[in-house]
Amino acid sequence: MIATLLAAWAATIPAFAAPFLLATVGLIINERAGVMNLGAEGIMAIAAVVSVLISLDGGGVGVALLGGVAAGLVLTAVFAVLAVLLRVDQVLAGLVTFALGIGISGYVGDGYDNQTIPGLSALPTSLFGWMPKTLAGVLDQDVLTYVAFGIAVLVWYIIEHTDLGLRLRAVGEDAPAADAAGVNVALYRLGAVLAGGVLCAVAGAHLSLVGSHLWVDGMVAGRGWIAVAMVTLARWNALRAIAAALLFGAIQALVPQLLSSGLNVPVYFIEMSPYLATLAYLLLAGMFANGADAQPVDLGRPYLREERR
Amino acid sequence: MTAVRLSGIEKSFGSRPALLGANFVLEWGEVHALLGENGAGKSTLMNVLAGFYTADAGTLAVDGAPARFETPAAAAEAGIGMVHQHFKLVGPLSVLENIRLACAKRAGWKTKAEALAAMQTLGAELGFHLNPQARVDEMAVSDQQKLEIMKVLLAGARILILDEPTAVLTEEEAKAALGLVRTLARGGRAVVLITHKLRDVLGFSDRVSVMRAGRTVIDAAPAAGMTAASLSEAMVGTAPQGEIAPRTAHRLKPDMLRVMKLSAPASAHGVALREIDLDVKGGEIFGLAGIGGNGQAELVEALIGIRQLSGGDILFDGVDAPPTPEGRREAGLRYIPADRMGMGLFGELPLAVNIALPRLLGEKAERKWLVRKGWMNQLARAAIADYEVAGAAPDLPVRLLSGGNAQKLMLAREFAGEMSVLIAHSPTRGLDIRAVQAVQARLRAAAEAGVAVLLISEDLDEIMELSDRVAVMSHGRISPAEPVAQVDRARIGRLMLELH
Amino acid sequence: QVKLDGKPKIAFLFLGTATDGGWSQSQNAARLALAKAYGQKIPYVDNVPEQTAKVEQEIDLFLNHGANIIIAGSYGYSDAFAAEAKAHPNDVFVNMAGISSTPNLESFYGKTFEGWYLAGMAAGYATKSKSLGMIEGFPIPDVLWDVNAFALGAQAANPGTVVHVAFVNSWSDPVKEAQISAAMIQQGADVIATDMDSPAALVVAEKAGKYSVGYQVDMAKSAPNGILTSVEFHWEKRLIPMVAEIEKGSWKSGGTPLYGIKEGVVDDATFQHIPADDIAKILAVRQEMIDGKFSPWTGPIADQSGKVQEPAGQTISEDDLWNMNYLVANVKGSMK
Amino acid sequence: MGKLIVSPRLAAPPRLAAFTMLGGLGAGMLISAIFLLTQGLGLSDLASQFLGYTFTDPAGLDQTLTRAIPLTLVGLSVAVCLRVKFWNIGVEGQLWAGALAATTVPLYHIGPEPVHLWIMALAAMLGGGAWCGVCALARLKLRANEVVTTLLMNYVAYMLAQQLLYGAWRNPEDSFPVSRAFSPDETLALLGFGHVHAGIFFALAAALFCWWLCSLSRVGYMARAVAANPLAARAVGVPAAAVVLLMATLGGALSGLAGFTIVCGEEHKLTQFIGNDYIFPSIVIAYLARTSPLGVVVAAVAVAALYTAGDSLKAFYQLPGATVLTIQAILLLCVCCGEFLLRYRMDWVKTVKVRA
Ligand SMILES: Nc1ncnc2c1ncn2[C@@H]1O[C@H](COP(=O)(O)OP(=O)(O)OP(=O)(O)O)[C@@H](O)[C@H]1O
Ligand SMILES: Nc1ncnc2c1ncn2[C@@H]1O[C@H](COP(=O)(O)OP(=O)(O)OP(=O)(O)O)[C@@H](O)[C@H]1O
Ligand SMILES: [Mg+2]
Ligand SMILES: [Mg+2]
Repeated sequence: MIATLLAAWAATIPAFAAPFLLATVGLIINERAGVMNLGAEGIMAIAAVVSVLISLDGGGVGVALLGGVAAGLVLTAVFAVLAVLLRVDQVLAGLVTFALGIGISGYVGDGYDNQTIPGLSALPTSLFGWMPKTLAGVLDQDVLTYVAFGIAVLVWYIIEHTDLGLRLRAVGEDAPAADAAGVNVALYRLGAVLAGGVLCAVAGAHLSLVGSHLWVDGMVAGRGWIAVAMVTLARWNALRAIAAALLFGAIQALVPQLLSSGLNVPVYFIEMSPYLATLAYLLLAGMFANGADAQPVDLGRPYLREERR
Repeated sequence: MTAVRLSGIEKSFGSRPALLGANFVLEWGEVHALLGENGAGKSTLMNVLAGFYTADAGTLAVDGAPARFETPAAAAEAGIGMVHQHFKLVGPLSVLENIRLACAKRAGWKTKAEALAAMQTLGAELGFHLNPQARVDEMAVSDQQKLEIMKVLLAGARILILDEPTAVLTEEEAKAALGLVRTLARGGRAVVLITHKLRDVLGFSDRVSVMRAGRTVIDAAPAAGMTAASLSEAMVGTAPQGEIAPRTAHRLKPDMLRVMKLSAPASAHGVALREIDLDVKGGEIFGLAGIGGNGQAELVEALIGIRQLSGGDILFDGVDAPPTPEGRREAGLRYIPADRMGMGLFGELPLAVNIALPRLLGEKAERKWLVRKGWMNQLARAAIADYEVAGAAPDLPVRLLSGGNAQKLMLAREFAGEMSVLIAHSPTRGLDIRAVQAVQARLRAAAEAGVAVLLISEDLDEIMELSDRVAVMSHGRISPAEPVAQVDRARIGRLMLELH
Repeated sequence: QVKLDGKPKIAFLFLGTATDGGWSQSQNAARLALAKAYGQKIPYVDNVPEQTAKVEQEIDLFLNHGANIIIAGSYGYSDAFAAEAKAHPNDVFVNMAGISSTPNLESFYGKTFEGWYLAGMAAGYATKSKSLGMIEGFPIPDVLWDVNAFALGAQAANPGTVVHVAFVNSWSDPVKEAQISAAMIQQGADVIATDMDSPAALVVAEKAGKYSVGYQVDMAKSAPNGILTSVEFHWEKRLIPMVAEIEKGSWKSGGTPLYGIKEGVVDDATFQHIPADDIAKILAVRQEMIDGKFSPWTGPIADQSGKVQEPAGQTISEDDLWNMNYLVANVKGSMK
Repeated sequence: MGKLIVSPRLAAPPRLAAFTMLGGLGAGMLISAIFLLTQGLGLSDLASQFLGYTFTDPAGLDQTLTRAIPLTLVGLSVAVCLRVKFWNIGVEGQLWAGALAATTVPLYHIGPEPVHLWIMALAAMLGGGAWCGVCALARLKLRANEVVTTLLMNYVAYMLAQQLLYGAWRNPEDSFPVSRAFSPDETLALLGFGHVHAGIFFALAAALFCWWLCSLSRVGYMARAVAANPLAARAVGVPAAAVVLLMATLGGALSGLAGFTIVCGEEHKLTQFIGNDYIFPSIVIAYLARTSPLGVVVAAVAVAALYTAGDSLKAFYQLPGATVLTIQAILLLCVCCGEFLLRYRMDWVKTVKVRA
């Protein structure tokens, strides 16, 4: 009984972790360029609902995904204009984006909730037939989940090991110095914000296309906010984000397993645990003075060449 | 052949003019010194040349061809490289990463190895030995300066602008760097050297330009014909040379400020304090000389109570100093910071709040439950009148005051109430001559009234002129104090460098 | 008797959205039927949380705009409805699934256990693993009787069948419902029944090639290849005559009555995907229910611990049903 | 050809500040109105819903005022924290913490029965204050970003509440996840005007207190100093850490008090959803009020009116519940854009012909 439960649990972790991972990696791109986007939740919601609407309209999974991403990108552009071009306080700009995303998704999704769509299925089981059952269960995921993990590695490589990543980091750590070195700060920030928005949107589309196969108001259920916190937990490193996402995913995946197993466990304490873990991590990192150092120095500071700092 | 010609450059920030038609001509092969008081517009003018600021009016020509740089990248493209007064290094990145960031494009490096090789070749040539993997914000300031110079050269700059490059270097290092600069110029490049040190001008440059209040007052005169006197007159104009009043004899009160074996750990990028002993008597001005960045800021922070100590004692008038900043202020400690907008005043807040704030603190607060605007405005008006703060009103944000007037406000606030110890850190930096004299007079008056004044300054002349006793700070230590009459300037200079 | 001021003017409050595919949708269907029957536009407000202040605000809003019959359907609205009914004695309040009543408030509900017993039989006939999964909202009596009836029906059709139950502690949380459904299938269930407001769990079962049982409306659209039946509500069967009585002035609150298959308020959708003779057996039991010859609650009934809750030959009364607080022997899972 | 130059203003004239604020609000309302008109509303509908019903109709006014009570308190909470540049996006968690703390009083019979209500108010403030205070401490001592910590604490409080409601505090009568009902002594009295309850006095008193604290007391001036320049504040002798801690704790206490007014004034028991959807409105209110405590009262009533109108639009025009959130977002967006015009000047510079 415990063994089946564990195997069943392990098999669901990757799909639970993927949206967290995508959004967190997206936000890491943003924050490494010095921009904190609290609007992730809204971007995810818009992408989730638009993907469903397109699917309901008969669009294929690919079209639905693209449509969701496009919608998320439009909303991200609003944030980018506010935060990067108009230099509105990033917390405020992010909250506006959040509210717009949630509000508009409620609007466009009105009347379409709970209507199921085909969505994206896991790869054929036959591919994994030769493996031990538990491993096959873990590996038998949909394409988008694989893409999520691939993107995390790719983004990590780009940020840490390429010239593009070097310039991105410079913009986030010290915008005036990057500017002096010939990097177009506004352009890089815009690019980073939009790229991050795309990943948040893919995360939202993953929720509806892979996770629930339908839209319902409030479906993102705080995952965008968690992603904001997970950036800290991952110490602004896309590779560590995989571990952080697996942690959150594992705990969220555990809850339905426990509920369906009929075991009598304090579910909400279990659900609380990743938040507590993140808080504890933040505090410990502060205590040993290395966590805070990973934070990009210019995070949250708008840049204008002629403005004194 | 003229490398650069700037003419009639105007630039204002908001409604504040910084340049009012400045001219500048730079020839190939020369080291051209650019001088001027703080705020004269030197950095601004060179920032226009380097593409950092866009001029409001005026023309710019490089190699005789009209040019206009909208971005630093465009200026770099034209071969202009600037070492900024405030470094433009990305602290958390490594030396090599900073070099790649700034130069890879222009130098055409494809790989990290190529960048590393180029860096090492140049380093060997210059005698600059930097660890390519070191995090920049963990390096000494002088190494950062070297990195800045290397960056400009590796990017292939033909026109070099060095904004106060020697301010953070020891005399030896400065000599070496300037020697290098001269060699580069001789090799065909053109170098602009912004400096406050007349010695640098007279020793290393070919021609001199001087700016005053946004205008060029000496336009490319040969350095050979210049003297220290003629340069400073050009810089400050015909200043009323005030009589320095002789100090009246008065009784000293020992132990007003006593520091014993004071130690403090270095913070992330700072200097540690090592067993500092200090004794400032009531009624004297104690001058602490030294090159900035040798622990002065840390010492001040320890004295005013915002820095954690690892050992030692601070005594006010023979008793242990209260532990908190508010307690020390109540015990009569006053502080004029080197960076008045950073550590003294609240730029965004109205003048009245800046003035009234200290009176709202601690046990002896004058108003606790009801702070009326009228009361604050009255205090502010009195301060404005007493200290002749120009262009001020009680509800004006302090940010809008000019440097000298902000400093006067600072004094008005700090000198109010009962003062027994005064720490003045570079109190005349960035002020015009009249303001300098006003501030110095206030310091003397304070000492004469029995206050123990600790004057910390990088300006040796100021120290020698004002102090009764002098000590030198270097590498977080302090040399034994000597009466000013017995001080030999040359030895002080050596102490600044050698005290390890 | 309640005397309305003027003609009936009806307004609805929904717990979910009018198109939630389940609970609120079934009530929206009743709203539309009423609107047609009475030729009036009936306003509604959806997504009203089970929060006293919010419910009262919405009710006041309608009353202030001239409504005099307020209809809603949520257990969690019971307190707010009682308070509002007391405050407005000349208006009529109906709370389907509520538990409060006053002279002008009736909280009627369906004998959902009748439908669930038959659905349980169908699941019993269909299952191969003898393991059924059922997803539930809250462990309150009118939910527990659904689980128990389903389990008893399955037991009757296929002795030894076990029902795994999971309480979501919410009426509607499609994402969680889908997750639990998937987890149950992974743990071996081959029929998934949902007692929730959305078909999310069924979609997962359908994808996994498992059987399912829907609730509230005919959910066959969401799982065409695996659905055995749906336990449906037809609230209008009671609401239309009720409003007629109110209009005539002959209506009196019936307290908290239950209506079943006989009255048509509850019924099962067409059974499918099981052999015809099994369907015939189920329909025979259904007829006995209508004729009053059969009740799922006739003993012996034992709970999970083996304790006999109803001895052989006796039948649980309606009052006792409202106090049900145990799960029957072949249910696995905890009420917490 | 020309080029747009954006440069910071050294000082913005006060009239421009008022103008950009009003302009931003006006533009926001215009866009919202156009948005609603495209949703099939008529102009007269708009007027009757937004002005008529929400303010002049007693039922609408009742709803607006009742809703304004917790909104005022959470708005104050954010405003007070912003006074020391502390971003409190954790009002929901603090509200929950306050409600939970208040609920312990009747559940565990803490203190003498007749003064239960007062003990509950105090407990709520302590609970909310602690919830925010620890985040301030973490920022001061451990450099933990308060945006993240206050955010996380929302979830911790929410989960804790759910765990209690599904566990120890579950209503024993029907095992529904609500606490048992409070006794009449433990609830806030109705004031005879619809659902408006005595919590309104708590909200107004809190606003007055905050106004005194921020504008008349020395703490208010210390807070300004800390916000404007923390280093200088410490150097002058302002106990900066204590001021931040005090203001953040007070902010949390105000949100906790909001939780108290909800459980004691509206629900009369602890229910499952009381802390939902306060974060964004609290920020909107504090920002529209420019963190002025008395302004918060006005802004809270305005936002409450928006909710009242939104409810009625939802009921009679079938607009989705997201309407109110969308309109708030549009308003804030427009005010933010106005702020840009206030802080920066834009000059269209004709590219000068370059002379040799
Ligand atoms: N970015 C800016 N924003 C506002 N004012 C500025 C800015 N940069 C310079 N100024 C103002 O322009 C004037 C000239 O400053 P600049 O830095 O060019 O002087 P400087 O001659 O380099 O002085 P220093 O010797 O102190 O370096 C000063 O009054 C300064 O206040
Ligand atoms: N944000 C600002 N806006 C306008 N003026 C400013 C601002 N910040 C500083 N200034 C003024 O600019 C002048 C020069 O500033 P700058 O920073 O170049 O010199 P400094 O750092 O004081 O001196 P130095 O760099 O030579 O040691 C000072 O008078 C200062 O008061
Ligand atoms: Mg300067
Ligand atoms: Mg300069």
